Amino acid sequence: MSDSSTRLELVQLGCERDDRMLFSGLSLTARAGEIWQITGANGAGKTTLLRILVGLHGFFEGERRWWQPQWQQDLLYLGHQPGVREELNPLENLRYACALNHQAGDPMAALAAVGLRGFEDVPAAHLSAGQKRRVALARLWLQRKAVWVLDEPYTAIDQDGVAQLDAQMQQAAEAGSLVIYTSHHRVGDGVQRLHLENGRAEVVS
Amino acid sequence: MSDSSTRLELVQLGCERDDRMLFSGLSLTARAGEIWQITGANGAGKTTLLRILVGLHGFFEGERRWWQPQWQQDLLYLGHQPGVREELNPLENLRYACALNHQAGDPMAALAAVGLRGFEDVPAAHLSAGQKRRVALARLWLQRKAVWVLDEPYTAIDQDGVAQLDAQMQQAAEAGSLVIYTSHHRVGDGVQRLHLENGRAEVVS
Amino acid sequence: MLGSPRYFYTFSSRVLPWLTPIALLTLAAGLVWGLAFAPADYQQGNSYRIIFIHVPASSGALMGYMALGVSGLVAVVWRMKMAEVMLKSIAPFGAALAAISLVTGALWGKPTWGTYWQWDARMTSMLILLFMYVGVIALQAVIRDPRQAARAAGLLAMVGVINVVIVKYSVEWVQTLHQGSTLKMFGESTIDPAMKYPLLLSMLGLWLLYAVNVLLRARTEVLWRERRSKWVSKRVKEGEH
Amino acid sequence: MNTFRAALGRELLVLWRSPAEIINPLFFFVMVISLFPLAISPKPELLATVAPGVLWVAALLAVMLSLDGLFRRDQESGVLDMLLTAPVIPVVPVLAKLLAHWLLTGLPLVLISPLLGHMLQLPDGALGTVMLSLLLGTPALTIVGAIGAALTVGLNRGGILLAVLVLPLYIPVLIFGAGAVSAAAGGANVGGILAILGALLALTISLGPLAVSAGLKISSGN
Amino acid sequence: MNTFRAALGRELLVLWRSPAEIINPLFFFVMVISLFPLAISPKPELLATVAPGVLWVAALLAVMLSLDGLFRRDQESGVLDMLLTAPVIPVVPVLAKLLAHWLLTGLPLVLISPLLGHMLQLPDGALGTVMLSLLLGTPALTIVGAIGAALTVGLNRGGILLAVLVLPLYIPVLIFGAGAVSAAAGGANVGGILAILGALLALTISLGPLAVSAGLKISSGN
Ligand code: HEM
Ligand SMILES: Nc1ncnc2c1ncn2[C@@H]1O[C@H](COP(=O)(O)OP(=O)(O)OP(=O)(O)O)[C@@H](O)[C@H]1O
Ligand SMILES: Nc1ncnc2c1ncn2[C@@H]1O[C@H](COP(=O)(O)OP(=O)(O)OP(=O)(O)O)[C@@H](O)[C@H]1O
Ligand SMILES: [Mg+2]
Ligand SMILES: [Mg+2]
Repeated sequence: MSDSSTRLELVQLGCERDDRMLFSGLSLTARAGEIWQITGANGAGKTTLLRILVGLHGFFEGERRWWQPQWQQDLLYLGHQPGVREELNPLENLRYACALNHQAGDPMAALAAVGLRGFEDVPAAHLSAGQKRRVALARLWLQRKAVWVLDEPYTAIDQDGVAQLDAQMQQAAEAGSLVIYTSHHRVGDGVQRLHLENGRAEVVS
Repeated sequence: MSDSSTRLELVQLGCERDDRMLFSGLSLTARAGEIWQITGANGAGKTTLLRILVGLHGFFEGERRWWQPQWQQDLLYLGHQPGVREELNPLENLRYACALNHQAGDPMAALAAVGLRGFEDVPAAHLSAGQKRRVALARLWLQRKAVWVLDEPYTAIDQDGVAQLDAQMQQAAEAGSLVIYTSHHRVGDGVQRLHLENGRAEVVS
Repeated sequence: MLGSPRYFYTFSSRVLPWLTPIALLTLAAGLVWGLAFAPADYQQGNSYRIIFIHVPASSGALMGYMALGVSGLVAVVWRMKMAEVMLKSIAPFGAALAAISLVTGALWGKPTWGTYWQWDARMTSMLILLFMYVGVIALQAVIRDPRQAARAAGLLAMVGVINVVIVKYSVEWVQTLHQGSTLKMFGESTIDPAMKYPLLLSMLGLWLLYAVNVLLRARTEVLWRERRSKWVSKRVKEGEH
Repeated sequence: MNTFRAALGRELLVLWRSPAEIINPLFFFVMVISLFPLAISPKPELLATVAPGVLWVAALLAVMLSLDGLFRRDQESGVLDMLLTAPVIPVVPVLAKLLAHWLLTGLPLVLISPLLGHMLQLPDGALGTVMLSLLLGTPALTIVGAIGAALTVGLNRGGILLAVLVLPLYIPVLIFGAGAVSAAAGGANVGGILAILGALLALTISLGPLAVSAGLKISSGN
Repeated sequence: MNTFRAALGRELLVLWRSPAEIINPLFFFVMVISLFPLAISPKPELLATVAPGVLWVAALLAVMLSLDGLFRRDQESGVLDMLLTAPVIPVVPVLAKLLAHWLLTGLPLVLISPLLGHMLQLPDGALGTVMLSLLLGTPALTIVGAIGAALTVGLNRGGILLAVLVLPLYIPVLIFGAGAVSAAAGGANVGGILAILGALLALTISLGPLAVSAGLKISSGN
């Protein structure tokens, strides 16, 4: 059932929150090189699903299997919040993230790539909402990880940024990563879509 | 210069933050029945401009003139944060907002209009990001105010919600309100656009 | 086996019908014997009779916290659902017993020591035990997700059990350091068997009552948590209890 | 007035929905008080001497810490912006908030204080003064602390910054409050001291809410 | 180990950038201590008797309140999620955080304590014990308090819930810490008591960080 390129397998996954079944019986196989978009109305359970995948939410039924036991080594997760401390500047923030996640690469170049050249040593407290998120997104321009899990990566990003982000996700997939992300606004083309609605999860590709 | 339908006049408005001129020399006249969208990259100063308009940010140059001295009576401002307390349910939140703002109308109907029927007495803590924002947006379905100032109203709203919100803004404008909002993602049609970039503010309509 | 909520429910259904009357009867027998028939104390007259409530309550409160710690360990380490249920069910009665111990102790203090309150080692540690119960309950109250709340409270209770032991030891140390053995509660040796047996009986009765209370609370909690499972809806449909 | 009533109802409801906010200051008060016999000595005579100070310092800290979150959640959730852009003067909702907060957190401290005074071996005759002094003092502490809370809202610094701002302002209330209890324990007449406490309270009630509103406006960027 | 060093550097930097976080606990400590002479009585003999207790209670409250925000901002900004999904066991960054926090907030308390002991009229011979007892005690308070901070992170309840959870756990440290100072002030040998404090510290260091990581995981939804 699972071949060498399988990265993630969900078997009969289900999650209940606040007396409501967010989804149940969710089974799927996601492979290297694929891009999965998770859609659904507000409150459908997208964020919860991503948190289950990366191991932040432990109350669920069914099984979630990553391709290797040490999957966290090769995971890049960006949550709703950018993971940027306001006391530190973008460079310091990025360096810490890299050290923690054992991610190699050139932080300066990555910050330049997301349009923060010149802001490297401005304390993040003085950045706008979107600029803060760009600091987090800079990790996508560093050493590529095998799996990307991104919660609403387009939030607060302006239009040029969105296009650039799209391109970067495409490129990662072509290079063999599995990209999973949520978004309301844009329906990507050429991506697999998992739609959450009324407690059901359906693949609409 | 200002006729009876003028609602807002900005004269040589300028604002500096963190040693950076966000915008300067911004003059414009906004009239009843108009919809203004403010665009600009992340950190351009959209939120700051709105906060100046509604009197939350007091450090600016130039002048901001509303059409009447008691303008706050007839203003509806929704900021970045939805203004919803998690301990209270949507109905209680909305009722408080109405009492504070002297806004009449049927809260139950407004909640139903934004798709929260059945959620009226669920504590807001149990709602998702988008659902919370919908509680705030419900005020747009109550007694109409002469001026709407909305900061990123589409944030976290799903696609049906976006269409509905567009329609509601159109309708308010037709009924004689002035609507001012910020958004990255959608460029509304038939709206006036004020674009902030590199310290300049330009009307692109 | 008991780890399965469903099994627990059937099991407790079978146990409760006879455990409840036994608990009530034992407690009643102990109390009636102690309060009405045991001889009066030659020093304290009848005021000593409060012992029949005070000592069972005190020991029940202590045991309850130990049970809380064990449930905490099981819930946090083995993620067993029933242990989470227990964490929620054990705390309230235990806190109530700690409060009863304090109140009866204080009431007893007035005739014996002339004051309601002394910072005596045992009284102080019971007060702290009450605080620790409150901590567990407060934490559970503020966390919304019931499973998460139980696990958080479980971790706190585990740490708390270690603390109970150290507190008991250290509070006694303070007392011996600062003041001599002026305020000794009279030791067991002085208890005359006519007082001892009713005391043991009411102690046993109260513990059983505690167990009944925990089972009842746990059953409600289990039903609530599993309300969408088949076995619960079946039971509801059949009108079983 | 209608706005005030709606605001008061809402504030009471918010507090009521999170009972921990009500219970916790009370427990904190009791706990801090019981730290002292352990840390100093359980000897009754010594305890009785330090009791007025201990009671008052504990009450002061409990009130102060309970204020830490007074405006925080309203600010984070955007309610504060709504309040400052609403067509009412902000003093109205601010007063409602202060009143609700004191009723549900300050008053319980006052009510339980005689019990704690007794546990600290204060003579029975002084317990009335314990209550009365706290009844006059805690509202003043609440209002003064709220000024600090208003100025620090949005800084997200936790209670300790608030403490540093507010503790110095608390000193007059502390001196007269603890002084009243000491005097009562010594059997002296406390009418005069309580009158001073009352005057301090009147002062804070008349000026405090204005200062709180001003603080909120400043914090929002004005 | 590299990760630990990077994490420690980062934690020190974060604290260093917001000096208020470092200064405030120190000010709080000093202020609470100076409330007592005002609230109790400035009589030297009385002060000297209560000094060990007052010093220790103040230190305990200062440490506890400084911990309130230990994980809050990391949680709000999403750094905590990053930490829990990173390919390192969370104990590593947690230890770095605790160490940095103690170095920049606990240690200053220790260093300033002899001065305050002197102000409270403690005999000079006891001042060394004041420092030593706090040196052993404050790290234990930091670690135990961090367990509470981990369990309450994200609840956004302010310091008072933390206090209710953590104060009972602080009591053994308080008793032996204040006890050591009292004994030293009375001229007794304090070696034994300090050894007990050391044992308590060893216990918290060996189990505490694990409990803190477990608490963080539970708070995040596990
Ligand atoms: C609020 C005050 C008091 C508290 C919190 C308290 C607490 C306790 C505790 C924890 C126990 C141990 C129970 C056990 O080990 O199973 C106990 C036992 C006992 N207490 Fe109290 N007590 C208080 C006041 C008093 C007073 C005033 C008296 C009478 C002078 C008293 C007499 C006893 C006796 C006779 C026992 C059983 C003896 C033994 O098992 O060692 N207590 N109490
Ligand atoms: N902290 C929480 N505690 C309890 N239930 C929650 C919590 N957060 C979310 N929920 C519940 O889980 C549901 C799913 O929330 P989730 O955040 O996963 O939705 P989402 O699909 O990401 O929505 P959005 O598009 O608004 O971000 C919500 O409807 C809510 O009922
Ligand atoms: N709290 C603050 N303190 C100081 N400067 C700030 C603060 N918030 C924002 N700024 C500065 O003001 C600039 C404009 O911020 P503002 O929030 O108005 O931008 P925006 O256009 O709303 O951006 P976004 O699209 O990211 O929301 C930022 O680039 C930043 O430098
Ligand atoms: Mg989401
Ligand atoms: Mg903005």
